[in-house]
Amino acid sequence: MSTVLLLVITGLGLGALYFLVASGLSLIYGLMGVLNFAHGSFLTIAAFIGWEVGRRVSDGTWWGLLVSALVGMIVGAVVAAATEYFLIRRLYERHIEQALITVGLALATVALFEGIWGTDPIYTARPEWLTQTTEILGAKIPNDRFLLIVCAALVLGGIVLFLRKTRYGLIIRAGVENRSMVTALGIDVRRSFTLVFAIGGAAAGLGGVLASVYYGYVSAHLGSVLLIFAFIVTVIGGLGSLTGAAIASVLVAVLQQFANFYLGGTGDLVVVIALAAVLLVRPRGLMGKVA
Amino acid sequence: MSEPILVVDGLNGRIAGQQVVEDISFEVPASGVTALLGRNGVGKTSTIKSILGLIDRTGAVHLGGERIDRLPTHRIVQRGVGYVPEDREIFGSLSVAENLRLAERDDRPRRELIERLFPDIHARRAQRAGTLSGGQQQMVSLARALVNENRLLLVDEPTKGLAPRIVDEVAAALAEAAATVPILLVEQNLHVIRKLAERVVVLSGGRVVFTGSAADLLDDEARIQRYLGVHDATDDRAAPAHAPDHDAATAIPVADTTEELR
Amino acid sequence: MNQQLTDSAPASTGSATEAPAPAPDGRAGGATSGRRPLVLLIGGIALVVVLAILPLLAIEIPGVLPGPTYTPGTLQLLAYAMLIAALALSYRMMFGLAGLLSFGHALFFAAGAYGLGMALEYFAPVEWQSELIFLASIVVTLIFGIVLAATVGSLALRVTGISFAMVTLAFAQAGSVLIRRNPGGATGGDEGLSLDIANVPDALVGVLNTRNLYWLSLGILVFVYLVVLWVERSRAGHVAEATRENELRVRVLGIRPYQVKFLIFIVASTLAAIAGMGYLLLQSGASPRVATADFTLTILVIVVLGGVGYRWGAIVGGIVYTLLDQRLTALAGSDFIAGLPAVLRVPLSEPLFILGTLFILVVLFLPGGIAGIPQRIRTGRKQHPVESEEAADA
Amino acid sequence: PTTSGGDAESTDAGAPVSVSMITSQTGPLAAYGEAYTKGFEAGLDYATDGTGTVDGRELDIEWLDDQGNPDTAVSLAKDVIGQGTQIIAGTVVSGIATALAEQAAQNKILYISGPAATDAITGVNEYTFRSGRQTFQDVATAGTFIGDPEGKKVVVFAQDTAFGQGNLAGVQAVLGGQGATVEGVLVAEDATEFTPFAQQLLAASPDLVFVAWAGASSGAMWTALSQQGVFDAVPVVTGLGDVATYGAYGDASADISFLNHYFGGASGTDAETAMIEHLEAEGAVADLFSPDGFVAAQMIVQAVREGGDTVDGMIGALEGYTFDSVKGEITVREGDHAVIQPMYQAKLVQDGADWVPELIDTIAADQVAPPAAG
Amino acid sequence: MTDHAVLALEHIGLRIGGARILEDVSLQVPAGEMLGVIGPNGAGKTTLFNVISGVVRPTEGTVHLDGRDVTQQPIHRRAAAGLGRTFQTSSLFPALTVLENVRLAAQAHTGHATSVFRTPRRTDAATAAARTALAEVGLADRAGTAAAGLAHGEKRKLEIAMLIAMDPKVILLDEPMAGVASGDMPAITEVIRGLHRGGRTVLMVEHHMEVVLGLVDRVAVMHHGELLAVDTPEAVMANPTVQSAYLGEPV
Ligand SMILES: Nc1ncnc2c1ncn2[C@@H]1O[C@H](COP(=O)(O)OP(=O)(O)OP(=O)(O)O)[C@@H](O)[C@H]1O
Ligand SMILES: Nc1ncnc2c1ncn2[C@@H]1O[C@H](COP(=O)(O)OP(=O)(O)OP(=O)(O)O)[C@@H](O)[C@H]1O
Ligand SMILES: [Mg+2]
Ligand SMILES: [Mg+2]
Repeated sequence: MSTVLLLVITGLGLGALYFLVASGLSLIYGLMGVLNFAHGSFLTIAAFIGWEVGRRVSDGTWWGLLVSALVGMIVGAVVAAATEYFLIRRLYERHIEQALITVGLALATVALFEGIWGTDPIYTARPEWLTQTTEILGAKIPNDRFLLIVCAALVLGGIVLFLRKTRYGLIIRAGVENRSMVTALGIDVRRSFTLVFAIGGAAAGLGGVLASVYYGYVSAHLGSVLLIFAFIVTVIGGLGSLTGAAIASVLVAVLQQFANFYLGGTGDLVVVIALAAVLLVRPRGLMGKVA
Repeated sequence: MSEPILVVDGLNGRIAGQQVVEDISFEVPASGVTALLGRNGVGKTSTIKSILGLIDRTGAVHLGGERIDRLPTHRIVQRGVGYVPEDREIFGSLSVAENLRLAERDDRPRRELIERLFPDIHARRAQRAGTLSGGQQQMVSLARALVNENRLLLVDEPTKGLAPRIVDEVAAALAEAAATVPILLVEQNLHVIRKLAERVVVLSGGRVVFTGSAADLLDDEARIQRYLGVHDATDDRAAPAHAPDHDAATAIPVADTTEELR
Repeated sequence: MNQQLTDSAPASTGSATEAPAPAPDGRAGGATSGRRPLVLLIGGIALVVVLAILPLLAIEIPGVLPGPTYTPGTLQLLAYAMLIAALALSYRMMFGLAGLLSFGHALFFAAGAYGLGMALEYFAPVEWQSELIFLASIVVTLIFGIVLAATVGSLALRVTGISFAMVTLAFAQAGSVLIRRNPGGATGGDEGLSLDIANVPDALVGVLNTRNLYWLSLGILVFVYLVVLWVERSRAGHVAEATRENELRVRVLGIRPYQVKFLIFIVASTLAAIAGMGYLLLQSGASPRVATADFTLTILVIVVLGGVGYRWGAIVGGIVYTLLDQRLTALAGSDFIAGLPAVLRVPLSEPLFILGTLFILVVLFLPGGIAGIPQRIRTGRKQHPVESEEAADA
Repeated sequence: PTTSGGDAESTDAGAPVSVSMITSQTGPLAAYGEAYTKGFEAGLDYATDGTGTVDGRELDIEWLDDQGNPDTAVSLAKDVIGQGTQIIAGTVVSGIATALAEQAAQNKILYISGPAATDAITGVNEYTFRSGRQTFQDVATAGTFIGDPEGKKVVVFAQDTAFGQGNLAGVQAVLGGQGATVEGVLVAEDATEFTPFAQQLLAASPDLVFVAWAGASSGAMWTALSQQGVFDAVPVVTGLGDVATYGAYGDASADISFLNHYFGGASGTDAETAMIEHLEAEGAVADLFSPDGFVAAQMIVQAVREGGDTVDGMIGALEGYTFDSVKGEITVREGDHAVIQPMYQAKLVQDGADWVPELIDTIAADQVAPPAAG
Repeated sequence: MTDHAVLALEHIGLRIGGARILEDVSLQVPAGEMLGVIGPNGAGKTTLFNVISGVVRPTEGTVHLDGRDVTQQPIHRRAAAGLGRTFQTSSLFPALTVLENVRLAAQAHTGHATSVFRTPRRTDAATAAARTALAEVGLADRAGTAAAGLAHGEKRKLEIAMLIAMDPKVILLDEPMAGVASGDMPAITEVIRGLHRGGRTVLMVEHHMEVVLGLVDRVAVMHHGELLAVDTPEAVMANPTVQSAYLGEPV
C-alpha cells in the first residue's frame, strides 16, 4: 500500500516536472506551430544561471532558491524571446525551418554549456526542508515533490488565465492561423509571438531551477533528458492543449513509475508504446482541438 | 476637390522575386468609391497588398498626405485603413465573435452597425468561423473592416461567391459605408460597380491603362471590351434595369489620363 | 475525418503547406530540354568513375581530408561519408519528396546494422560455407528490414503530420531502448555490437582492405541513388509529391495516397537498412547511437544542410557533414584555438557548437541548402522573405 | 602482415616509434579523458626520466579525440593504422574500447586500453592489453567489506546498462562463488525516480548493498536511499568516483563504505609522489584515472624498450611484466592481460564545506585478482 | 434504384454537434443532365457536394452512384468510379507546375496511377491528355508555371482542366465562376458546356444566375439544409420563395 502511494505521489511530482517543461513547449507549438527543440536549452541555461546567482546570494536556503527561481524565469524568458526575435521570426510561417533552427540551436548550446560548465554534473545545495521527507500513510514522500506539484499547478493556472482573459490570447490564436491577416487588422503580431516565447521560456526556466532541485544537480544535459518526455506528454495531451499536457504529464509519469517498478524497469518502453497507442486511436491526442 | 486620401506613385510589387505590379500610379479621392478593375491576374489584389505592405514593394504611397510605404502593415492599418481581403481570410478556428473582437482597434467598436447589417452573422456569434458557409465568411470579413472608424477601406472582391440577394445587401452595406469613408474597391461584378463606383482605375498586365470616371468606362462598350474583355451581352441580359446609356461621355484617352495624374 | 464542411479545399491540410520546396531538377514532361538529362547522365557516370578510381590516386586536400586519397584513413572517412549520404538520400525521398517527416528513420539504419551483426553471430555456429552464411545473413536482414518497415509504416501512416512524426519516434525509441537494454546479450547494450568476422569475406576485413569497403560503400550509394531516382521519376513519385501538397485533392482525383506513402516508406526504410549493413561492415561493429532520435535528427540536419529540394543535396550534405564533423574536431583541438581568449576559445573548441551554428546560418541564409547555391547564383534571387525590421517601427 | 609483422625496414633502431592515443577530449566523458591524459604525461616523464625517449628513440605521440563516439574512434584508428602507427592506447569509454580491441585484432597491432572498466576487454584477444582496473576488481574489493561472504545476502543496486549488468555478473561470480546469495535490483538507465527502489532494497533485507552507479543521476539516487533510511538498515558499498563526484553523495557521504580504484594520496609510493608532483606542476590534481594514464605510459615504454618493433615482441615484453607504479606493484597477467593491482577501501570525511576521501585499508593485489578470462 | 439516375440521393441527413446541416435531401439526377444548385449562402450546397464526393459521411441516408451504393466508400473509390469535382476555393498542388497538376488527374484516369514501374514521359497519353485539357481552358501557355503563381481566375480554369483530364462521368462544380473576371466568364461557360456536351452529368453550384440559367436543364434550390424545389429554370425563377430568399430585389 505505502509503495503504491509512494509511486503515485512521486509520479505526480515527476509529472509536475514534465508539465513545467511541456507547458512552454505546448504553448509554443500550439500557438505558433514551432516544434521547439531548443526548449531544453532554455531550461538548462536558466538552471545554470539561476544556480550561479542563487548560490552567490545565499546557498542552500529558501531565499537562495527563490532568487534562483526568479533569475531562472527571467533568463528563460529573455533567452526564449531573443531566440524568437533573432531566429524564429525571420522564418515566419515556415514551420519546418523553424523547428530545424531550434535543432541547430540545441546542438550548439548544449556544446556551449559543456564548454563553459564542463561535462560533469554540478551538485547543488538546497534548503533543509526539501531534503527531508513527509510521512503519508506510511510512505515517506520527499518534500521537494510537493514543491514541484504546487509550482506546476500555479503555472497551469497562470497560463490558462492569460490565454482566456487577455486579448493577447486571442491575437496569438489568430496569428497562428493567418499571421499576415492579423497584421492587416492593425495588430503587431510579432510582439505577441515574442511574448509567447517569453512565457514559454519563463516556464521552462522555472522548470530548470526546479529540475535542479529534483535531480540535485545542474548539467549541460539537464534539458535534453526532460525534453523528450516533454514532447511525449505534449503530444499525448494534444498539441496546444495545456490541460491535456497537464493530464498527460501525470498519466505518463505515474505509468512510468509503475512500469519501472513492477515491470522490470520498462518505464520508457511503456511510455513510448502509450504514445503510439494514443496517437493511433486518437491522432489529436487526449485533448487536442478538432482542427 | 479636396486632397485625395490615397496617392499611389510609381508602386512596384513583387511576389517571390517576381514583379507582379509595375510602376502603378493613381489616386483615391477623399470620398466615394473608386473601383480598381481588370481581368484575372492583372495585379489588382497585388496592388492592394502592396499598399498595405503585405508584399514587398517600392514606390511612394501617401495616406492623407503622410508617407506610409515604409511602415509595417499594422502601423498602416492603425492609421485608419480597413481591409477586406480577397479570400476572406477569416480565422477559422476562432468563433465569429472572436473574429470581430480581434478586429476592434479602439474602444468604440460599431457593434450595432454590424448587428444591423449582418443579422445572420450576429446570430452565429458563437460558431467556429471555419464552419461558416462561404458567404457567411465573406460577411464576417466585411464586418471586421466595418467595425472600426476608418479613413479608407480597401475591399477586394467582396461579392465573390455570394448569393444575388446577399450581393445586393453587401452592395448596400458598402454604399452606406461609402457615405462616410472613401473606398478602394476591387470588383468583377459590373452591376455593383455601376451602383457604387464614381471613379475607376483599370489595370492590365500589372500597369494602369485607364483612369477616369466610372461612367466614362461603363458607358463605352468599346472600352469595356478593350479593358475588361467583356464582349457579349451576358451582363446586360441579367441587368435589364440598365438601359444602354447613350451619354456621349468625353472619352479621355489613356495617355491623357496618365498625364492628368502626373 | 474532421474535414470542414464548407470550403473543404484544404488550403492547409496538416503538413501539406509546411512541406519544403519541390525539386526543381528536370522532370520528364517538364520544360527541360532533351539535352540536359544526357549531360547529367554523362556527368554522373564520370563522377562515379572518378570516385571509383580515387583509391588508386594520391590526391591531397589539406584541411579537408586527413591524408592522400589512397590512405586507409581517408578512404574510411570517405566511405563513411558515402554511407551517411546514402542514408540521407533515403531520408530525403521520404521527407523531401513525400513530405513524410519521420523522427524514426534511424531505426531502419540500426535494423540493418544490428540485424546483420546479429544474424552473422547467430549463423556463426552453422556448418555452412562462410560465403553462404554471409549472403544468408544479408538476405535475412533485408527481409527483417522490410517486415519492420511494413509494420511501422502501416501503423504510422494511419496518422499524418506531427502525429506521424511522433509515432515513428515512438517506434524508434522503443527500438533504441531495446538495443540498449541488451536483451539476452544480443545487442551488446551501450557498449555496442562488434562484428563477428568469422563469416565475413576476408576482403572486407582489416585496414589494408579499407579500399574494398570504400568501393562497397560507393556501390551502396550509387544503388540507393538509382533506386531513389527511379521511384521519384515514376508515377508513384509524382503522386507522392502531389500528396505532400494536397492530400484531399489527390483522393478526389481517384488516387489512394496511402498506397504511395506506404511504398515510399518501405523503399526508403529498406534503403536505410542497406546503408546500415554497409555501416556495420565498415565500422566492424555497431553502436547504439545509430538507433537514437538524435541520429535521425542528424540525418534531418544533413538533408537540410545539403538542400531538401535536390537529390544530390542529400549526398553533398552527407559528405560535407561528415567531413565537418571530423575536421572540426581537429580544428577545435588546434593550437590556434587554444591561444584565443576564453570568450572565443570556449565556444570554438566545441565542434558541435560550430556545427550547430553553421547549420542555423544555412537554414537562415541559404534556404535551398548547399545544393541550392548554384541556382541562387543563377537567378540572383534574394533570400526568402525576411520580415524587414522597418526603421519607422521603433 | 599489416603493420609491423617483422618488416625489415621498420627495425631501424633509431627511428621514432609512432604511438596514437585515442581518448575523449570532448563529449560526455571528457573529464575522465583529461585525467587519463595528464596521468599519461606524468607516467611518460617518469618512465623515460624526463627525456620522452626510449633508448634514444623518440616516441612520436599523437593525441586524438574520440568524442565518446565509437564511429569516430574507429575512423581515427583506421587512419592511424593506415599511416603505420605501432601502438594504439586509450579511451575511457567501454564501447569504444571493445571497438578498438576489434581493430587491434583485425590489424595485428598493439592496443592498450584506457580506464574503460569493462571485463570484456580482458582476454578478448592477444593484441589487447589494459592499463586500468576492471569491474571484477571493484566487485572483489566490495566483497572485502563483509568479511566472509558465506551465507550472507548481497543486493546489487545498479543501472540496467552494460556497466550495471557487468557489476551484477561480477558480484554473482565473485561473492556468489564464495557462498553469498546475490540479488540484483536493476533500474532503467533513464529512470529519474529512485524512491520506490529504495523501498525495494529495504524490503529485501540484505546484509550488504552494493551500488554500481554511473552518471548524473547518482545524486538523486543517493538522496533517495538516504531519505528512505537505507543507510540506517544496511551497510552500503559503492565505488568512489572522481573528484567531481565527491559532492554527489550528499548527506549520505559519511554512511557509505567506498571501494576505490585510486584517489590522490591513496598509495604513498614513490611513483605516486612523482606523479603528483608532475600533475601539480601542470596545474592538475591526482584523480581516479590518473594512474591508468601513468600505467599506460609505463607499458608503452616497456613495449618499446623490450619488444623491439614487432607486435609479437611487444606482446611478449608486456605479458607477465611486473613493475612499480602509482598504486604499488602491478603485474600484467600473462594469460589474459588482466592488470593485477592493489585496490583501496575508503571513506569520505568532511573538510570544511567539502568532502575528502580518507584511506581505510589497502587490499592486496592478489586478493582482488579477477578470475582468469579468455 | 431508378436505373436512369446516374446519381441518386435518398433521404440524406447530416448533423454536426447538434446542428442540422442537411435535412432529408432526396434527389435523382438522370444521366446527361446539367443540374444547377442554387440557394442562399449557408444553405448547404457545398456540404451536399461533400457528401456526394465522400469528403463528409452523411449521418442519414444513402448515396448511389451509377446504381451502386457508395455511401460508405472512400473518396478515391468514388472518384475512380467516375465522380469528379472542383472546390469552392481552388484546391491545387501549389508547388507542382500547371501541367503536372493536370497530368496527375489524367494519370489517375489512365490507370497505373501509382505505379513505380511507369515513368511519366513527355510523349505519353497522360501528358497528351493534360496538354489538350490545358488548351481547352486556355492555359496552354502557363503549362510550366507553378500552380501557386497563377492568378485567381487562372486557378479556376486549372481546376476545370483537371476535370477534363480526369474525364469523369459525373461532375460537381462548386462555384466555378467565383472570382472569374466578367470578361472570362463566357469562355469558361463554353468550357463547361463542352464538359456537358460529352454526355456527362454535371451538378453546378453557382451564384451567377446569368450563367446558371444559360446552361442548366433543371435547377435545385436549397434553403436551410433542405431541398426546396427541383424544377425548370423558368419555374424556379418564378417561385416567390426563391425570389425573396435568394434573388432579392432585381438590381
Ligand atoms: N504567390 C504567388 N507566387 C507567384 N506569383 C503570384 C503569386 N500570387 C500572384 N501571383 C501573380 O501575380 C499576378 C497578379 O496577381 P493578382 O492576384 O494580384 O491578380 P488579380 O488582378 O487580383 O487577379 P484576380 O482577378 O484573379 O483576383 C498574377 O499574374 C499571378 O500569376
Ligand atoms: N461544424 C459545423 N457546425 C455548425 N454549423 C456548421 C458546421 N459546418 C457547417 N455548418 C453550417 O452548415 C451550413 C452549410 O454550409 P455550406 O458550406 O454547405 O453552405 P453553401 O450552401 O455552400 O453556402 P455558400 O454559398 O456560402 O458557399 C452553413 O450555415 C454552415 O455555417
Ligand atoms: Mg485578386
Ligand atoms: Mg459553398
